[in-house]
Amino acid sequence: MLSKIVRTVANQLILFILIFGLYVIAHGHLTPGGGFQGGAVVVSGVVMLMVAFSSQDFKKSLNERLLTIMESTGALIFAALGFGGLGTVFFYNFLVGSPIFGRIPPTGPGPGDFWTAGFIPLMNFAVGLKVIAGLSAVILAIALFARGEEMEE
Amino acid sequence: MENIAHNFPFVASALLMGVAFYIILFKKNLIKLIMGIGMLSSGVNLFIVALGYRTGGNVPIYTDVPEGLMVLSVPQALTLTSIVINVAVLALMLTMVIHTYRHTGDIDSEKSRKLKG
Amino acid sequence: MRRAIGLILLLVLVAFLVSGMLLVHPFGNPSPTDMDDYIIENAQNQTGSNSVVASVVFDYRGLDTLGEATILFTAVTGVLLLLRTQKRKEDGS
Amino acid sequence: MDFLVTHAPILIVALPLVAAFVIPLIGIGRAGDRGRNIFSLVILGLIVFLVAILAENVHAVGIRVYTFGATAPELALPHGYMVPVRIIFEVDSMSIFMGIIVTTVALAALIYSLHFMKGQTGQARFYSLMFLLYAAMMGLAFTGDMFNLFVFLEIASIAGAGLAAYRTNMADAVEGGFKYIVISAISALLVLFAIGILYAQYNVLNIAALAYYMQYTPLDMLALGLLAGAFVIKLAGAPLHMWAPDTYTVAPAGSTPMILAASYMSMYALYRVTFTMYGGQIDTTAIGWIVIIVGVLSMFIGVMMAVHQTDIKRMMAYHAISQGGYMLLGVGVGLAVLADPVALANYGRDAMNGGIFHIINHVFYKSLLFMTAEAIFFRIGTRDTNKMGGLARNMKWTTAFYVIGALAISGIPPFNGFASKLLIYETVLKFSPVLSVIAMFVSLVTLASFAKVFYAAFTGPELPAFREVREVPKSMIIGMSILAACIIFLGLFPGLVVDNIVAPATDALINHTAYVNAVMGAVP
Repeated sequence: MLSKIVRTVANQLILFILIFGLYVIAHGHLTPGGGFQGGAVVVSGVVMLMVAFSSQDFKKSLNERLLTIMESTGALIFAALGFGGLGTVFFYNFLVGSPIFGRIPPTGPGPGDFWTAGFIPLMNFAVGLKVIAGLSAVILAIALFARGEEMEE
Repeated sequence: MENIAHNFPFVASALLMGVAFYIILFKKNLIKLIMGIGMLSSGVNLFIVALGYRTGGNVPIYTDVPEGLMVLSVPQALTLTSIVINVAVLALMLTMVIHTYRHTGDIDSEKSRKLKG
Repeated sequence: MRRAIGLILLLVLVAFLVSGMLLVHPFGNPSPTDMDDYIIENAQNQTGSNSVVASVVFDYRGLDTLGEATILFTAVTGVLLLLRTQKRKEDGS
Repeated sequence: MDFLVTHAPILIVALPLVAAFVIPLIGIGRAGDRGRNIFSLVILGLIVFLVAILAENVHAVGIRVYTFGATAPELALPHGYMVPVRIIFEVDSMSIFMGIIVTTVALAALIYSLHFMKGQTGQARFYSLMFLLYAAMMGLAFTGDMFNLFVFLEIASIAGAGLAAYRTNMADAVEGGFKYIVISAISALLVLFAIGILYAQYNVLNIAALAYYMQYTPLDMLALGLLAGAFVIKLAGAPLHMWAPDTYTVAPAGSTPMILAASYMSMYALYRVTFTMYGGQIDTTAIGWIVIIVGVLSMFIGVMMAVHQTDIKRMMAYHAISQGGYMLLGVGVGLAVLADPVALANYGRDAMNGGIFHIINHVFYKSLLFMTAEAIFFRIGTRDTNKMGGLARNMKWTTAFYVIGALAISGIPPFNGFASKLLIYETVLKFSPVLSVIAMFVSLVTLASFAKVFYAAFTGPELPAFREVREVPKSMIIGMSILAACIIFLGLFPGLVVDNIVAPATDALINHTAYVNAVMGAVP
């Protein structure tokens, strides 16, 4: 556990890191970034908290069961979106033209419209969920194991 | 010689790979070995992402981009995939090194080798 | 002795790689670009995504991304398998 | 039914992936183990059915193309373009041949593991990794895209390493897994580098399109060298075989056969690259000779190292390297005479038949042998042959399976090893008699080595420590008997098998234009 100054600053900063990470995930189809990158940003916030406080403090809140469920859910949503196109072909972008994220932007450079790109934003969310859960689980497991403890079931 | 000036980014990534191979072959410390593999993958990723550059090209993202040429987008996607793969591989390797350290109290690849031909 | 042989092999390999790199197209001027031109031209109409990279990652090469997500899943599964609790669970059956 | 036939290529890969994602969720509940076992069996049964209908379909209509995300599966090229943009699965007879092998082994390995893993920790993740490994191997067999091949190769390596290191309480298990992942990571990065070089020149990633545009420049040769080196490392060909014994020895339960099959998927990738991608107009004699030399070296070094091993699984692992040499020898002869139509028709094609037939034979009997070794370990807790003795008394089924596997690997009729080895001897004799003599000699040493272990472990006086040893549980016997039945079937009807699945696979490799045209000829 680090000093009080570090802990206070980390407490304040985590909010901004989370918001930035979620922004990167949500705008993956408009700006550089996406599920993987945004997920990694969020996990960097989690790691910062683990360094500022200590990994034992996370044993209760981030247990293995929760992270496993989150990760499997993310992966399943992603695969389900692939299966969704199975009416035509696997991974067919079946949401283009539908009311959800179905708009097509005007060709060429433009400001960008959030409700475009078919299943890409949804996939970004699924991958983001997966990356957040997966990387947090890995880091927490290694941190706890290195201290001679184990993750809560 | 002219080629070297033109292809400097490619040559640099090849040299980075050479350094990585040196580390992988000659360093006994398992953590250094893992770092060598990380460097090797960085070399390959740099090579692939440099392949797609077009002089004066813009980012291949249409949101508020100036008119003009765009750099190739497929190498960027490949590099993204390969970076994530590399993260996964390194995580698993580090876990195994932690276990090896637990068992043998050492991360020297010569001393910890239980398995002999 | 082994070290010397290794060094020579390494130098040969690096020489091959570097000389190969000199034959690649000049930096900043890739010569056939048919596939990428097609993607850059059509990504916006076909997928509706402003980010061409995102449309490559999730649409044109979507299976690679499924594979990539799977790799992350595999690695996490592997790490948690290796760092599992060694206590045996009570036999439920 | 039409729906299933159309989408079978992706369903075979996607279903095990979904199963792998779901299994950790089932493991959480209290119903746990039983539910998960039933779920795994149901999914695998479904996949076996899908593989069967896909194999029948490929046999009937030829190469199947499946384009991801296009408006129809057959639309490989976008309108008016000559480059495939999307990822394409291309299933030909060779892919389906590997698919049949992997699926059979997976079925046997899964059933075998059910009892073996009972009461162990981390079961959910173990089965999850098994399904991931299976999905990756099927993806490797079906994919028609270089980068996709790299991705599946990585999934297979990571899942395999995780499985190999499963017994974390033993130091050698962790080290075996670590070696496997280091070797796999390096070879996968070499593959990726080669893919970058190919992409730089032709701006495509599809295997058929690369073969179509291939110019055989010096850079292409560098890429071929990198790819071949990487795949030879992964298939444990001498002199780059050092990882194989360590990894095969420590992998638990049914996962050893799966990792073994994964290394033959690298062999498949090697053939795919040399025959299909580079197999156009150039003279492949030099490449063929390199493959032959690697094969003979593997054969010889593998068997010589195997003779003095005391660890039973380690001995079998060295024999796996040695048997891999036979496959490379057979196919290498075919590759060396690929440019010479007379020699190819005369003996080259039959040599390739032998080499490819040997893959299915070897995977089956070596998997069976690994399973018997694990069964012994399961009951007596050691793999050291010096500490065994008199096991035949109490473990009758295991002994019988061991004998079947040992006779098959030594090439004794009427088992399947004889059929493929005879094909290899006959045809290699026409190509180069010396190589044929070496192959026969290696086979004799193999027989001697397995006979020695048989006498040490199974016969002899009953050791007091093993008086209480019982036969292994039923699910393990069922798993082993599936493979034993396959071995006997292949041994009794080799002609049937060669004509119906091996020869089409060989022709699919030789006939490089058909593979290319399936994608590039489909101009909309």
